[in-house]
Amino acid sequence: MTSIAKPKILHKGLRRNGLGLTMRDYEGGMSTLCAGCGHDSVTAAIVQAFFELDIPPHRAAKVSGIGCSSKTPAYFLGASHGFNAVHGRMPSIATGASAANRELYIIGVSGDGDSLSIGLGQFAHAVRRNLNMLYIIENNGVYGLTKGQFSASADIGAKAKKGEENRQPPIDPVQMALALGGTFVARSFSGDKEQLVPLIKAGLLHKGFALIDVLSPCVTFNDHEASTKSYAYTRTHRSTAVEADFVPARAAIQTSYAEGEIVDVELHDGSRVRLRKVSKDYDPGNRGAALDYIRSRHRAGEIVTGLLYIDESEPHFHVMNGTTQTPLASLSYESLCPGSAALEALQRRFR
Amino acid sequence: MTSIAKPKILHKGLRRNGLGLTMRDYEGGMSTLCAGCGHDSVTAAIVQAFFELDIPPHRAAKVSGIGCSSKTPAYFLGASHGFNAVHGRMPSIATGASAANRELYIIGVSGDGDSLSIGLGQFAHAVRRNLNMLYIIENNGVYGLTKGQFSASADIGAKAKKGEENRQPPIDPVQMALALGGTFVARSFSGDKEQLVPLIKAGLLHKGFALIDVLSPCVTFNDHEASTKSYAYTRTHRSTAVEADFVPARAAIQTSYAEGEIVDVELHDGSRVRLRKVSKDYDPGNRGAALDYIRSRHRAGEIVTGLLYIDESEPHFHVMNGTTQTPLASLSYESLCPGSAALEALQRRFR
Amino acid sequence: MSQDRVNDFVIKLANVNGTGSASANSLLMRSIFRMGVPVSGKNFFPSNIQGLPTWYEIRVNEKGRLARSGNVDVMVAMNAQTYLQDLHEVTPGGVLLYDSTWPRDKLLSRPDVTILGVPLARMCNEHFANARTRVLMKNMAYVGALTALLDIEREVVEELVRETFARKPAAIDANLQALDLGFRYAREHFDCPLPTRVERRNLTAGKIMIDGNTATALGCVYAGATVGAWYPITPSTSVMDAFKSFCERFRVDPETGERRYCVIQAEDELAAIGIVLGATWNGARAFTPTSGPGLSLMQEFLGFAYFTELPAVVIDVQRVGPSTGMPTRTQQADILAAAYASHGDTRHVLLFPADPRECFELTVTAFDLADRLQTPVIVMSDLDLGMNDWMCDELTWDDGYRPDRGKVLGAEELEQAKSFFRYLDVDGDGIPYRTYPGVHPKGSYFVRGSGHNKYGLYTENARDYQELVDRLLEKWRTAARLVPAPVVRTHPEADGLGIVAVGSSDPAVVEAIERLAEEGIHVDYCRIRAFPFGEEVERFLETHERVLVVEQNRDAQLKSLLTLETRCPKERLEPVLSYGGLPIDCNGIVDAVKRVRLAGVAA
Amino acid sequence: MSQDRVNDFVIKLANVNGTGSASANSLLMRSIFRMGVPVSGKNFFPSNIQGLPTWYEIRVNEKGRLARSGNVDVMVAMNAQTYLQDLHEVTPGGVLLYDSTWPRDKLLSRPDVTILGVPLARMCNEHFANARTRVLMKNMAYVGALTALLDIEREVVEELVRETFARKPAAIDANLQALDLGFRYAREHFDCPLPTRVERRNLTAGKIMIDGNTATALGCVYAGATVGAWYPITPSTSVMDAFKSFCERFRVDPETGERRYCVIQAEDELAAIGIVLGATWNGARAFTPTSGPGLSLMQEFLGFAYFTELPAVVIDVQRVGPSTGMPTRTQQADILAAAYASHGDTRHVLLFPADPRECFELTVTAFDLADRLQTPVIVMSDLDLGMNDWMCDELTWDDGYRPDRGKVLGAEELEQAKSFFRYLDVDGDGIPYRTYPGVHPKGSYFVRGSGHNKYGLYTENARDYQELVDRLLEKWRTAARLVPAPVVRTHPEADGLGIVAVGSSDPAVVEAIERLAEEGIHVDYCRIRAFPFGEEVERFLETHERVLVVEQNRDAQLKSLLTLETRCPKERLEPVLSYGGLPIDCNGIVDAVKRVRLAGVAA
Ligand SMILES: Cc1ncc(C[n+]2csc(CCOP(=O)(O)OP(=O)(O)O)c2C)c(N)n1
Ligand SMILES: Cc1ncc(C[n+]2csc(CCOP(=O)(O)OP(=O)(O)O)c2C)c(N)n1
Ligand code: SF4
Ligand code: SF4
Ligand SMILES: [Mg+2]
Ligand SMILES: [Mg+2]
Repeated sequence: MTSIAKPKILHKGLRRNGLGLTMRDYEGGMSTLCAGCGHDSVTAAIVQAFFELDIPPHRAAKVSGIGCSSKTPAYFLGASHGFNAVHGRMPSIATGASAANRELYIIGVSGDGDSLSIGLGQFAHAVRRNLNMLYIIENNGVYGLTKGQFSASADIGAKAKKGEENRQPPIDPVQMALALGGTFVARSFSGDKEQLVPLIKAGLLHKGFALIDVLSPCVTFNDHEASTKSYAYTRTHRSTAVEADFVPARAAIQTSYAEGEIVDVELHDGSRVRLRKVSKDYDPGNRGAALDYIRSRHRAGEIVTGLLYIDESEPHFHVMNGTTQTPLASLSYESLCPGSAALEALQRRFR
Repeated sequence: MTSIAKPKILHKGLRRNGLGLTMRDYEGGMSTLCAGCGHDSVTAAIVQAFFELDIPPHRAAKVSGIGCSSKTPAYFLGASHGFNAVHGRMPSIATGASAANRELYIIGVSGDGDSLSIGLGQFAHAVRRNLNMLYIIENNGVYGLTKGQFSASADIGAKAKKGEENRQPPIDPVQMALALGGTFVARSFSGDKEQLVPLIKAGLLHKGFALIDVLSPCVTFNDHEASTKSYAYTRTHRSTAVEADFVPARAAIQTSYAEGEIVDVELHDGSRVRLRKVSKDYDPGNRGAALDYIRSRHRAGEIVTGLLYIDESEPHFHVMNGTTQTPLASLSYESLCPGSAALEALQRRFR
Repeated sequence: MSQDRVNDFVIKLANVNGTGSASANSLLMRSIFRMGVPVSGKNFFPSNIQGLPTWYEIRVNEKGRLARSGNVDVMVAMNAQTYLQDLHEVTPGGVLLYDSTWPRDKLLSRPDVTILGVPLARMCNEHFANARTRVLMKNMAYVGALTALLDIEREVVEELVRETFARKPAAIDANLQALDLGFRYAREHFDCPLPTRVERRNLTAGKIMIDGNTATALGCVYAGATVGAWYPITPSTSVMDAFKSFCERFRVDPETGERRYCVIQAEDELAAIGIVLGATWNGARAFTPTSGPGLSLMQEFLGFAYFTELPAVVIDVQRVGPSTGMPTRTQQADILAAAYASHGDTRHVLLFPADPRECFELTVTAFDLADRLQTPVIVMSDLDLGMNDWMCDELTWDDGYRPDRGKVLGAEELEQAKSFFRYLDVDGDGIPYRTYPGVHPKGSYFVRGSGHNKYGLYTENARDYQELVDRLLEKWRTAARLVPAPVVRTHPEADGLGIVAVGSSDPAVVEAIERLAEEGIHVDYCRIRAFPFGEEVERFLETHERVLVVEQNRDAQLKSLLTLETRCPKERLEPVLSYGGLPIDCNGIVDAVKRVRLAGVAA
Repeated sequence: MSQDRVNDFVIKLANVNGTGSASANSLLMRSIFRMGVPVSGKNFFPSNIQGLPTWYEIRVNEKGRLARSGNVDVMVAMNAQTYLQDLHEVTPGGVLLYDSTWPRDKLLSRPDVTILGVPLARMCNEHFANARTRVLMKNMAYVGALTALLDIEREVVEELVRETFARKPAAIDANLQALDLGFRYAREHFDCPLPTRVERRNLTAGKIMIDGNTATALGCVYAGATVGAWYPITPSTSVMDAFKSFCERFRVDPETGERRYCVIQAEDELAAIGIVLGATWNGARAFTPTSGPGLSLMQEFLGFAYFTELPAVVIDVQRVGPSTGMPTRTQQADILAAAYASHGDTRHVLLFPADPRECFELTVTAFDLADRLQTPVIVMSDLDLGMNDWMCDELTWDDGYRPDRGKVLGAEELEQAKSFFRYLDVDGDGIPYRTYPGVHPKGSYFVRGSGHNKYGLYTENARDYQELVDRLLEKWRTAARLVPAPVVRTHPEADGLGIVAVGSSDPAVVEAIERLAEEGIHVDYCRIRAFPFGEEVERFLETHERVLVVEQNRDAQLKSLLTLETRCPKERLEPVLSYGGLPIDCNGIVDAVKRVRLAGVAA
């Protein structure tokens, strides 16, 4: 979370958006994540999306929980307010924020640990509330910040340090959101800027809860080789190997593929994921079909990416609550206090 | 939770089970729920199921959270140990209990508030763990014990006190369990003993997590009329109406219908639910199909009941954890302590 | 029965819950109140919905002594299941009224208690056709009998019935008939009125009967709170019920139906407090009502709010702990859990209202202090205060009031400011300036529960961290100057003995003091209204040789807090404890004062 | 440099995390330990995974003074980003070693510090082909240089390298080569050894270097704990890592692979403590390691366990609060949150280990006490104790030990018993009997957090409730007799001044006492090991006119607990606080003692 100020050298010819701002105006402090961490790529995509949408940075509010992923709000939108809540409880903060100021662009960043273990209840209820926010899960199957335990999104058969194998079925936030009535449900890959940036933009503009589950590989704790040679092995066996705390610098994985296509992405540990981007004619208007499609492709070993479901007609949080258009926090006190005469009158029933 | 001891008059000719016990031996204290509460019917079904399975009462352990539903373990299996945990956290108690003594029949009773709001995370993770237990949700769409607030399972359009309408999509524990990899997923109705008893028996014998979502009407807080005449109206408007705290005694709703059939059940407030019992040739071996079926029937206004999905082949909690056959709590200390020589030896690496 | 007990007695009504008795009992109490005689009502109800014993205790006392008295002068025994116990509870010379429809065992009598049978069920069954009405009207019928027996003005009762059912004319008829049935039966069969009876006075002018939770909700409305988040829990639930209904009345746009408030039923208490913090971060006034278990669940976020300096108003309507405890009984046992909520070095501002009027006023104060001090403020109410009807002064409102939003920089100030640093102590009072999101680019900062320095930046540096938490102590000292002062009541003849108490113990303490005064024993009294304690509390402790700390918990939690957080030597403090779950009465206090005085003489 | 500093100096190594330095540093420390010289290592690491500054401080002291000293005699400055700060920290007369591969600004020097450049990167780049190896071997190269400079026996270092990589012969070679590069460079370019150096002694026989968390895990294994539940959190994570790995070694059936333990990664801390309670209810010994935020989340269940009387062992490895605070820094600031955890009247047994050996022993004690007292026992460790390597006496084990499972009725006893009531105080010590599910029909009872009477039945009755919570106080008094006594260290010449401390503050207190003794000032010392405090603590407080309470938090939490829970007048207690997040050193304590003595003279 250390945020080291980035040197703000303004390159000539930097592109400016409708507000006359450059991309730099949408950046934040220097990342303190591991070199090559997928989360940093998501950060870059967020920066670009806000830039391209011409959103004044101070109109956005960034919320997160605790974890490597949850640190990232410090690395984008330096001119926005940020809120780094306690672990797993960001959705409640976002709920209160939206209730108080419905005009904010609320962007939440969370991890699979933060959202699917300790925060599962809050995540589910934010979906149910159709809260006006963009919720990004930077999903890496592990608890990065606490050094690599399985998260609830780890696949069956995933191997961790010590060669321990995960045997519990994963919790898929996308399927959860679909089952819970989510109104904007998407999945992407951290290295796929072409897909991610438009999704983030769409999510920010969505009226209601927009979920983007982003596969975002942890370069450091996906060292799965169950061999005595691996980093993991020596670390947990606590022999004081000289390399026990060595984290090699690596490059973030980038990928790019067209709609309707499939791509195999090799992760840092040599394992692969197969991504399938929904095609142009995919219909994101059918919740049940979306669920089916995801499940059937998953059985075929593929992870479907793209905007999987969207429904702009469902009432969002403020519609359901009938809150006034003016943000509650901006209402004058006079419009809130019934005054002494009303107090006098209503006490008749207490006599 | 008050448990008033029931007079134990042994009727001659009471049926005895394989252990020579009568149904009375499987009963508990007198219920303190409202007359006609659906939960009491579930209690009766549980009594019958244990009786018919010849389970020695002391080999069962009853766990629950807080709520009217969570009180019911006091009303069955008086000779079993019981555990009334804090609100929403029963699954963790059950996890520890199972870890310590894998030979117990663990039966959990919860409510929709207990399991789908405060306890949603623990519920989901118990499913994921495929914990060896039967988990019954007595689902009434409201918080009974705290007097009728909407729960997370309330349907869209459900009206509560004051005519307030629920606009949030419901959380369906059955669909959640299916999505989370649940290995025994069933739904029933409190008044349908014919269906409920066999389901409870099957759930108790299932190796892993067995969920039965039981629609169990709250007779007291389903007084939905959005009129100024209703109980609810006067109560919340706090005029000191003489009948404000009047709870009329009513009879529990009973129903009985054949496999493959549909029945309309009228609830105490005049609203109706349409139940569809899966037919004999329904295949509960297909998770995706189960989901589809439930969703499609739901769109048609029907609630599907029956054993919707079962898979006995998935590893249960103890298989995943590789725990020894002897209950951990029964292991001798000698088999647990490595002794002084081992301690001496292992300290070499600390020198 | 012999003794005349005019306007000084206790009626206890033993019922089964779910039978509609609660509101009949309340109507009875209100009738006496309308006759100008001070009265209070305590409800002892079970933690279930229907079918279990429930009691309602009405104390009538023209001196305004409204704590529990410990006596029962008139028992209305409507619950066969508890009849014996109820009979035993009657004070010698008292009266017991029961439903004589069914034969009563001869053994169930007491020579020193007058037993009056009224065939309530039979009369109602004969008179009413509908089954539901028959059950309900039994309650009004015993109210009718009591009206005659206690000489309550029938017109007053009837007026209350008419007001209550203004929108249901049919109900008015039935209720008046039932009232009449009971009234006439009593007049015909008993010597009415009893020596124990009510006489009209003019002692309740300017007073209202209201429960603390409703008053608290009004406080939230009048303070301008717009966001309320909660998870239902007894005995706090009615705070939000009332808040909602007041908002429906006062804050809904008549044309658009738009609401100038947002009430969120959270998934649990962890979320409820999170929602409050998200809202106050954005400049709304927000609150959450809860009780003990909820307070335990809020610990993590409370520590977070302390450290990140976010306002929040938490209403803790205390009930009997530990754990689930007795959810329908009262205690003041969350004091330490609230004062030091959360791990690490934390301390929280507490307010202690002592009657519904103070619930109203101190709730408004809570919002002002939370904003001013940028920290959670916990209003420590309890079940007795929150759910029972208390007589108190009418609520009044100064239309000149404007919320104290504390040190907030707006768009213009930020525009002009050279720089803004969230956690800098610019004014030397330990309170920094804050900004709301969305207002101005220069105002942005990061709220984080991790280590941060005075500029709002993340830090793991020992010095920076220490500087920040030391400033929080400075702010705490400022808080001690800002919180409401205690209410001190001294007597010129008091000889160095003082009583300290908080909240709902007040009526019992006041009654004890008055009773002692009648015996010529005078003690001073300091009713604390806030933590941190401040100089006036210190002064009271300093100027009294011996201080009895009266409180409703087992572990003397208020005394503990005084021990830790004042300069008073702990040897000076003596606990007086009541913790069975029923509201404290004055007897234990009177005894304790006498005991301590005796010991003082002996020493 | 002039002064000879044999076996009495501090090496500080400034690195970037994720570069493999931690283990090289640990190897360096262990080499000195193997030369028979007492040593300690403190790791100051950031709360991230890679790329930020991290420091390791090794104190070498043949007198066995192993707290932080506050000095840096040898600085290894491997992090360009913190170079300046590191340079400033060196004690005048000290040495700084840096990587001279790249030119260094002339300004970055100090006249009073000897600067030694070693071209570590260049040497490694020239010598090793693989990029990863090049980075890693820089660490071993500076270890090599230090080996020469500090006169560490090269064979000892080499032996450690060989042991470490026993299973990776290729790594042994590379490491030895890197060691040699550094060693030779130093020998060739500097005057080796420095006056600051190591000399072989025989002072570490019978000692080990171990971190508290590993020792705690061993305690869990040896106590016979079978169920461990947790949610990962720094700095407690390694307790469960170690428990798991010991269990893999000792508790897996070699034939079937079946495990005689069950470790459950819970979804959060609320679930972790719930799992523990579910397990102990069923007779398993169970525990959960956590840290501050986790403790806050466990509050509700801790109150439940207190009230329902279920054993539980919680290991709180404290870090800097409030809130997320500084997760990689140390504090003792959860004392109040643990002692009075949860709403309502509660109090919990705490144990305070002061070195890894005590972590081992008191963890075993914790399980025995939890079973004996049927209540949670919280072991209060901290980051310094838990995660750093401490020198302590070897762990020993009495094979005659058998767990004290407390008052549990088995099948036979139940068969013979006329009746069983869960909460009856049969023996007058406040501790009732319990039973496990599944054992015998007669043993059944209901665990409930709601009101219950001594027979285990639900109650809302004031008297029954009160009787039960009063018995819990009786049990608390029993606890005070059963918990471990303090370790008291007196001096015949001490003049009424005493120090009280807990846990990891011990080495700093001991060093302060020894330093003061060198100046002729003698103070007594009582190291508390448990709460409730018990008579020996009372006696120490009674017999000392003035007591300094040394602790690592802002709010004097231990002093608060002593104030509330002993007979000691609070005026007698004086806080000595250290709370910046670095382990306490002796300087503040020495100063405080002198200050208090002066004040005493003045008064
Ligand atoms: C209450 C609490 N428990 C535990 C922790 C420790 N903790 C910090 S981050 C984290 C997991 C983060 O995992 P994830 O959300 O997946 O983020 P990642 O680091 O993988 O991006 C945990 C367990 C904490 N901060 N607070
Ligand atoms: C921490 C906590 N919060 C709130 C409560 C109050 N409470 C008791 S039961 C209940 C809801 C029960 O609803 P449900 O589980 O659906 O049970 P039902 O009564 O409808 O059967 C609530 C909110 C509590 N006991 N503990
Ligand atoms: S540990 Fe993993 S998730 Fe965390 S910063 Fe490093 S690569 Fe990213
Ligand atoms: S309130 Fe509803 S759920 Fe509770 S006992 Fe009564 S009928 Fe059943
Ligand atoms: Mg993760
Ligand atoms: Mg319910």
